[in-house]
Amino acid sequence: TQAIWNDDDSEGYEPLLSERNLETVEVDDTDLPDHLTRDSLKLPELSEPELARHYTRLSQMNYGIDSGPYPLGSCTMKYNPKFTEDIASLPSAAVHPDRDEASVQGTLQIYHELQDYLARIGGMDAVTLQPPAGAAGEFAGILIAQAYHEDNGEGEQRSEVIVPTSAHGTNFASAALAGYDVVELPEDDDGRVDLEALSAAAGDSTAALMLTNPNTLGLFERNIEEIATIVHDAGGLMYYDGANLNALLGRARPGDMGFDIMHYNVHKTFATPHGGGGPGAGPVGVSEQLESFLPNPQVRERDGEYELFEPERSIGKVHGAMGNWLVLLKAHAYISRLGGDGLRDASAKAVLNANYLASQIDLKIPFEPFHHEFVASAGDRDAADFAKRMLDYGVHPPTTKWPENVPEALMTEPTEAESKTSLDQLAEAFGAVAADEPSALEDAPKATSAKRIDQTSAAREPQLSWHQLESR
Amino acid sequence: TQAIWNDDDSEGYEPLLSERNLETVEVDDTDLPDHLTRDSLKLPELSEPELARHYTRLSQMNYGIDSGPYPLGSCTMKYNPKFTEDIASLPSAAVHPDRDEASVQGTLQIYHELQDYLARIGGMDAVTLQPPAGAAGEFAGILIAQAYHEDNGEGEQRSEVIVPTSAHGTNFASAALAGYDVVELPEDDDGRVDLEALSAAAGDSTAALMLTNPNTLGLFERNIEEIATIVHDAGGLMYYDGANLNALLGRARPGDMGFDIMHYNVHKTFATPHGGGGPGAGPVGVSEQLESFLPNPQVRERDGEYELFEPERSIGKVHGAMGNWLVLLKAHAYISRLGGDGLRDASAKAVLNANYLASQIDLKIPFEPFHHEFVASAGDRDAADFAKRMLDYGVHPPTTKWPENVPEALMTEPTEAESKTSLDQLAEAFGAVAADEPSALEDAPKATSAKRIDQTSAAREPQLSWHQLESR
Amino acid sequence: MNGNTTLTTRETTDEKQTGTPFAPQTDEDVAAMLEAIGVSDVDELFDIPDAVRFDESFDIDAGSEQTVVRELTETLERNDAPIEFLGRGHYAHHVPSLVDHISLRSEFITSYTQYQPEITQGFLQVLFEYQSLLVELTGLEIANCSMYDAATALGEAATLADRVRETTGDRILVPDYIRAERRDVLENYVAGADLVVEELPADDGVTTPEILEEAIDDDVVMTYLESPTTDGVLEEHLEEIGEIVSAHDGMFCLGTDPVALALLRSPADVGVDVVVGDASVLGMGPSYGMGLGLFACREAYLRQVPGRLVGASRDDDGNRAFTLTLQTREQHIRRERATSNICTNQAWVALRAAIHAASLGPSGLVSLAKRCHRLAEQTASRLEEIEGVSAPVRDRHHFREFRARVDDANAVATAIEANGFAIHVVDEETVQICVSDRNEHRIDELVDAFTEVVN
Amino acid sequence: MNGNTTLTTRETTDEKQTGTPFAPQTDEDVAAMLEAIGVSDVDELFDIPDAVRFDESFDIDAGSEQTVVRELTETLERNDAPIEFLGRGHYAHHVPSLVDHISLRSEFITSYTQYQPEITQGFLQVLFEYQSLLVELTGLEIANCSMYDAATALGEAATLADRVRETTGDRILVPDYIRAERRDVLENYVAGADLVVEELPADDGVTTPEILEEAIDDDVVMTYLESPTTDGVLEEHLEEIGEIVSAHDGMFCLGTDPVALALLRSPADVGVDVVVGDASVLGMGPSYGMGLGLFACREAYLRQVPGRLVGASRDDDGNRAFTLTLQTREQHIRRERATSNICTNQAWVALRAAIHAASLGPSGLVSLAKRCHRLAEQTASRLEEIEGVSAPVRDRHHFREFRARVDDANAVATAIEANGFAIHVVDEETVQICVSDRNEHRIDELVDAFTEVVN
Repeated sequence: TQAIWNDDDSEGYEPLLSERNLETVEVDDTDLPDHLTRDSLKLPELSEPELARHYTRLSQMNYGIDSGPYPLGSCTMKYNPKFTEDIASLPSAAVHPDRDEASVQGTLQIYHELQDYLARIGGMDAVTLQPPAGAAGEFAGILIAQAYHEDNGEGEQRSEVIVPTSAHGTNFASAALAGYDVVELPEDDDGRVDLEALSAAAGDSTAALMLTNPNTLGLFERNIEEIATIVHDAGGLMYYDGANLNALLGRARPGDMGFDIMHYNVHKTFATPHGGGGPGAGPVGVSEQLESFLPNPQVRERDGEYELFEPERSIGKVHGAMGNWLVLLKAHAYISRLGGDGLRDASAKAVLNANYLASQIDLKIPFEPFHHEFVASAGDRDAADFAKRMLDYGVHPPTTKWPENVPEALMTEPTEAESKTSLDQLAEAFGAVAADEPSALEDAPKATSAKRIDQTSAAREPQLSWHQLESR
Repeated sequence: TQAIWNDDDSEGYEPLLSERNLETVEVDDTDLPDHLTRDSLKLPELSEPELARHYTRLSQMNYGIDSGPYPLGSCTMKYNPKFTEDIASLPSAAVHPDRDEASVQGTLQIYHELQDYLARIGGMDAVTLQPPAGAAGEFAGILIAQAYHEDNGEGEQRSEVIVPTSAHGTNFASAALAGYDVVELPEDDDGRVDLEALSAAAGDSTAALMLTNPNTLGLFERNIEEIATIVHDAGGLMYYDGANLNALLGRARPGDMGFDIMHYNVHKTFATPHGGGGPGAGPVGVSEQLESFLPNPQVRERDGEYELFEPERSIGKVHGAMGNWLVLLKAHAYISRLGGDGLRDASAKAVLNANYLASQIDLKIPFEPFHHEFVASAGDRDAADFAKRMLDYGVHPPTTKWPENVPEALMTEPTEAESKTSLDQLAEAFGAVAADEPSALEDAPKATSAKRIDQTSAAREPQLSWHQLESR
Repeated sequence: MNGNTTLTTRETTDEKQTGTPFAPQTDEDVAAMLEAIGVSDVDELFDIPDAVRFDESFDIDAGSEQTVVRELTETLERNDAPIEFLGRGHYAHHVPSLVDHISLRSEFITSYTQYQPEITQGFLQVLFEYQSLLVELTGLEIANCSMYDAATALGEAATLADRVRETTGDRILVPDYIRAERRDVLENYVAGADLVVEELPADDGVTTPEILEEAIDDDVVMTYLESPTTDGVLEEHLEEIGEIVSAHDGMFCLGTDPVALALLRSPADVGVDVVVGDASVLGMGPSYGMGLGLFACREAYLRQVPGRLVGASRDDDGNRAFTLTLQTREQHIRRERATSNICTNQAWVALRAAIHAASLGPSGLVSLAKRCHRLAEQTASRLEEIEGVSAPVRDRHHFREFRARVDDANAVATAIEANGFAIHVVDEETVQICVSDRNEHRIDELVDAFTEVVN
Repeated sequence: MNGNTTLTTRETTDEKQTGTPFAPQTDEDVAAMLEAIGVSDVDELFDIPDAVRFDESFDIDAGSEQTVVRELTETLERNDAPIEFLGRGHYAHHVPSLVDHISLRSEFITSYTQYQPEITQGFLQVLFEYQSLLVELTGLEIANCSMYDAATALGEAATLADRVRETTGDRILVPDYIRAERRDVLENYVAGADLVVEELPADDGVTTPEILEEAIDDDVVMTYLESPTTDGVLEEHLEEIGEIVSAHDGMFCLGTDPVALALLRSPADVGVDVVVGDASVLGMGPSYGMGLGLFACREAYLRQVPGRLVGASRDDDGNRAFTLTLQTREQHIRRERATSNICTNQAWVALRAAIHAASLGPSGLVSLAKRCHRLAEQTASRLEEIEGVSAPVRDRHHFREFRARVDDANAVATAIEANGFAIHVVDEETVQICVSDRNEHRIDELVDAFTEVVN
């Protein structure tokens, strides 16, 4: 059971800082003209002991990887090694982005090494570390594809990006942000790309196909070579969404499968912490023909010294500086710790864990053979209710209701970091919920800090700051 | 409500590491003779992800200052500022005790400055930082008194140490450890030293009087000057137990009250963390006449360089090295942060808090005026049960059943670090428990990680390791 | 587990490490699991056609924790350690120790997006408090709980402007003092919508109503200014500018930061529709530009806002509880019609910023902001006294930083660097200096260094 | 809260700091609290006679967090930073990062002794696991959950020996290789019981049965040896010695540490009654001697053990739960008849040691111990090859460290130090070198430095 910090007087759980002590401070005594300055500022004024207690209590009302199993499908919630935080906290890592290249050689060396590591891992020829998240990586990658086509004089003509129906929502949104029309590609009955549909969709207006492999059902796209041929023959580029790369480390590389562009999610595959929603990082790898389109700047080495340079036909920038440096540093540390063999082992254990967990669960899993994740169906239960009830068993539930080719989907990715004991606990939770009375699911959760939260009224009457809070 | 991490399969809460995975490792392949080496070692073998989760869950089943109010009388559970940990974690603080003096000038400078700060704060002429805890400070102080009397040729004769009945148990035990007979001194009806009894007790065999001021009831020993005169006239020394120094900072100094020796509890007065039972530090201050008896070595400064030296008639050592260095470093940081005015303010707020809290509580408080702590009586309730029930209201209870001149004592010390809101919450808890049905007290606690624990069988059939664990 | 211990003077791995040290399965576990699955080897679980199998090695060595920490520490020590007087859009203040201690608590840092609000109240509440902080500082009704950085937030503002504007138009106006990096990002964000970015000139560092009037027309979808600007100058005519923008049915977007806002008139009060900027000025030390995109806007845009929003609601016990809300705007539901492609954002940096702001409180925030203003003005005055230095270059109000004119900017910066200080070179005869609580204690020495270097 | 902002180049305090920053009461709170109490000023609450009031200032300046951190950092930078090849009773190994992250969680570090076990199960369980670790390593049935350090644990062992012995006697035998500091502490602990400490000579670094036979009689209350010794040598005749001690009804006490015990035959197995030592070899880096007193003993002494003990019990729900137990031995109950005066101990260091040991696991512990043995032997061999160096001085088995003979020990150590390494000088022609996972990567350079320095 999670901690519940509430007191009888409060209408909620831990009070808001604003409910503790809100003070108005006058802004006077400046030599600035009045029309430039505010009159006052009204914010919580509390001491460090009060704040330490506030946040400590709040933290106990938050579930992280170190709290218990976290098999959130497609998010690869693996263990975040603590030592990487120590490196990211070193004073020597705290540098301003406008520092001379000569004075940040250590930082640039780490960028350069990580570019190299990622290129090897993905089978790519060059890598940019600039995109600050997976979706930013997709956007950068699609801009690279766009620049490539423009460079070929096909910028106008190639106005479509093909995305499988079961793909991550970011794929659609990133392509749209870059100005593309999105062509949705249905899956075949086996849960994989429908080659006929792809052939029909691919053509002169195709800029790229965005593909996740293994896909969101955990299935490897066995026809990946044919897929690449179809897209390439149509003049399009192959884009690899790296969300599921943890399934393949050391066993298959996007570059070898015919992908021209890919992004890596270092917070998924390379164990940097998810931070409650970020920061992550979404480096992008490309094949040689696309290298000159990479964002500005890239890092290169000359005689042991590192320098920045602008690629010849660079797309420009997708982040105001060099991306999420401290996250990238942690990813470097993780890769250096595991080495190639460790990464390959991580992948093996991730796939082993998913398959073992699936073997211990009675729910229907329509598509296989899956790799690092599987999508079970909650059957006649509502998947969202199913998930809420799982909370009562002390675990984080899977991703729910997606992809849509599995009814009431429970997309489950245990990662390599769960022990057999922990997987057994998860399997028990699945089993217990499946066996529970329907009402137990609807009333769930009970063993959590907060009980089931009303989403409808949250959206209907949004209260998005303490200024808007009203007692209802 | 605290977090409760248990699963249905386990017979306890979070399983022991030994219950997770105990492995036997053979010890072979050494070039040592067999009769020197063990055959095997059997211990838990678990991965970092499992350990991180184990300890994170255990931590959530532990109550600290950052969890809520912690008014444990006589322990001064004040807020531990986080920045002091950062300083103690600096690589430059990690030095071996056998390093040359010349190569650890920073460390020695900090020792020297802290000696000086503490001397000023206590009104003492010299300070040793060697004792690793309050009780170790008492022992060192009593050894100094002993050495002083021996030096005067009165070592044999002065065989008694006088200790008030209500004193900390350590006073008795420390005196006994040094070979002294302990003479117990009753309090008068006002809760203070009985001057007549003291006059009767003090004499040729008196080595020292050990006194806490304010005493454990929070009362200032108003007759401190007469007390000192009686003891000094008898040829004895005055020893000040610094446990309650937080009540007096900047308003009165033991040295000015006639004390010859004192110890400081840096984990009480100077906010170093209590660490679940330690490490603390118990520096000892002495008046000029006792300076040459201080433990070996002391730190002194010459022209900006610091060096160690052995005091002329040193008692030798009470710790294998220089005491709890990292704790002392944090104490230095705290004192440097607050400065003299901050310390004086801390004391004022501590006394204010205790008096305010008392004013909001309906229980009888037999002795006053108290300072930083007060001792309420649970009346016809059992104080231990009273405390258990307080746990259900989300607070740590007071120290119970001591001192004995208050029946069913609840010794309460909120410290300066509690807000008015928090004190009101504490007062409510006191009030609610006082109003509860007797059965509610006996059945308490309910809102805790574990329920009431059976002390009797724990002591009757001790199980002190996982080797001894049996299912009962 | 046990066997020959190989001794080398560089232990590359823990002796118990065979694969990843972060997978808990024992050999017995693996055997039992394979049996339960019904395969004899993990390899059988991989459904990868031979033609695309990778059978080589990455040729990346493993290292023990101790080794990796040591080696990366040594690599980072190749960075010089000057006292930075650097700003120009990337700022840092002293971060209270509490921020590190709390934000590294694993319940916070190892969690992900709050898809299950019932077990993530802690993070949700901090994000709600973060949003509220920005609402108070900007005066706008809505703040999301993080984008990547100032540049991408600006890009998102432009796409928002394009979405909400009733009439067509394709011009975006930005000031000429904008950092090139921000402009580059903005151009990438608006290219898909076929918008064109144009620069507004400034008058001695600030934008006047006249300048804007000259440039604006009804095709201007969004007008963007900054205050403080990249040069450290405070814009002086925002209210009039807001009125002009509004008259042309454009969106008025302002770039700023939370510390500056503690001193400045609230953006909403001068007619700003959207505030963007980098909020990592609270919570993060210098991080090579790793940021926290601030994004706040008028309530009118509520259903078009990009990014995550935390709202208050009730739970089944009737208690107030927090949840992500209005998720139908987002990519995982709305896909190509989403208000943004953002998913993973900078939530943890927002948590740190919230803790930092709470540690300062309103008194500390206002006092820090005043200090940033006065330090800039005072330091400029002190440099002005030096023969051969003219500062500030702009005859304007400054916040945190200012430009100074010297004979040879590169030579001066190099000589200053040799003294252990880093400053900006803006052009051949201009340097820029940023002062704050982080470098305040070395300002005397910086001034001395200038005196020595210039003469 | 607000007002004139004084600008100096050294901000000594936060601008909002008036008294302690760690007291939360607002001015309004203070007023309300005083009114509730019924006094008009806090001063009235102090019942201190005028004659002993202190009205002066301590003359200690306050500083902001940033300033204090900076100033203490600068002070600590006055410490040199050699690679330490130092041991002689104070050891440190690489401490896994997990140890810091967990032990600094405020629920652990800000708690105190577990007087209320129902809300402190977490710490109690870790201490129980710590006790169990020592039980496994020592083979003895009882281990307490911490004393201050090896020296004070030895002192406690001696007073235990005195309490449990049925016949009188006043002699304590200790080896001549004992560190002077430990002997000094021991003497202070036993003086109150009128015991006398005497030294046993050693034969080329180890204690033989013959040596002991020569010295022992029925007045010997306790015989203490160490293995590894201060010189890094492993004692070779513990079993015979144990029999001799036992024949004289004495207590046999051994000093060692948990890493060495992972390799060595269990003390209980060779007749040891009490094991002491410094367990901070796990969990702490070098800490200027801040330690963790290891104390384990036979079950027969259960009711006479000093220090805290954690035991398993049941709670009202029937679940296994932990609690401090046998507290009637302790000072807060038994006062002058307590088994020790210890109260505050080193619990947090014990927690760190437990986490460190768990991180290593049995395989890691054994492998580390083997490394400590082999590295010492190998490094000694390499130094032996250098003309002018003889190593090891003792023709014995070594663990972690060894002595080497040179012409002029001080000159060698000084020259070695100039190369960035710290070693012990034992006497005019003897140095001592301690090797472990912490300095292993620099052994080559140390050997090179020796070669250069000696020639």
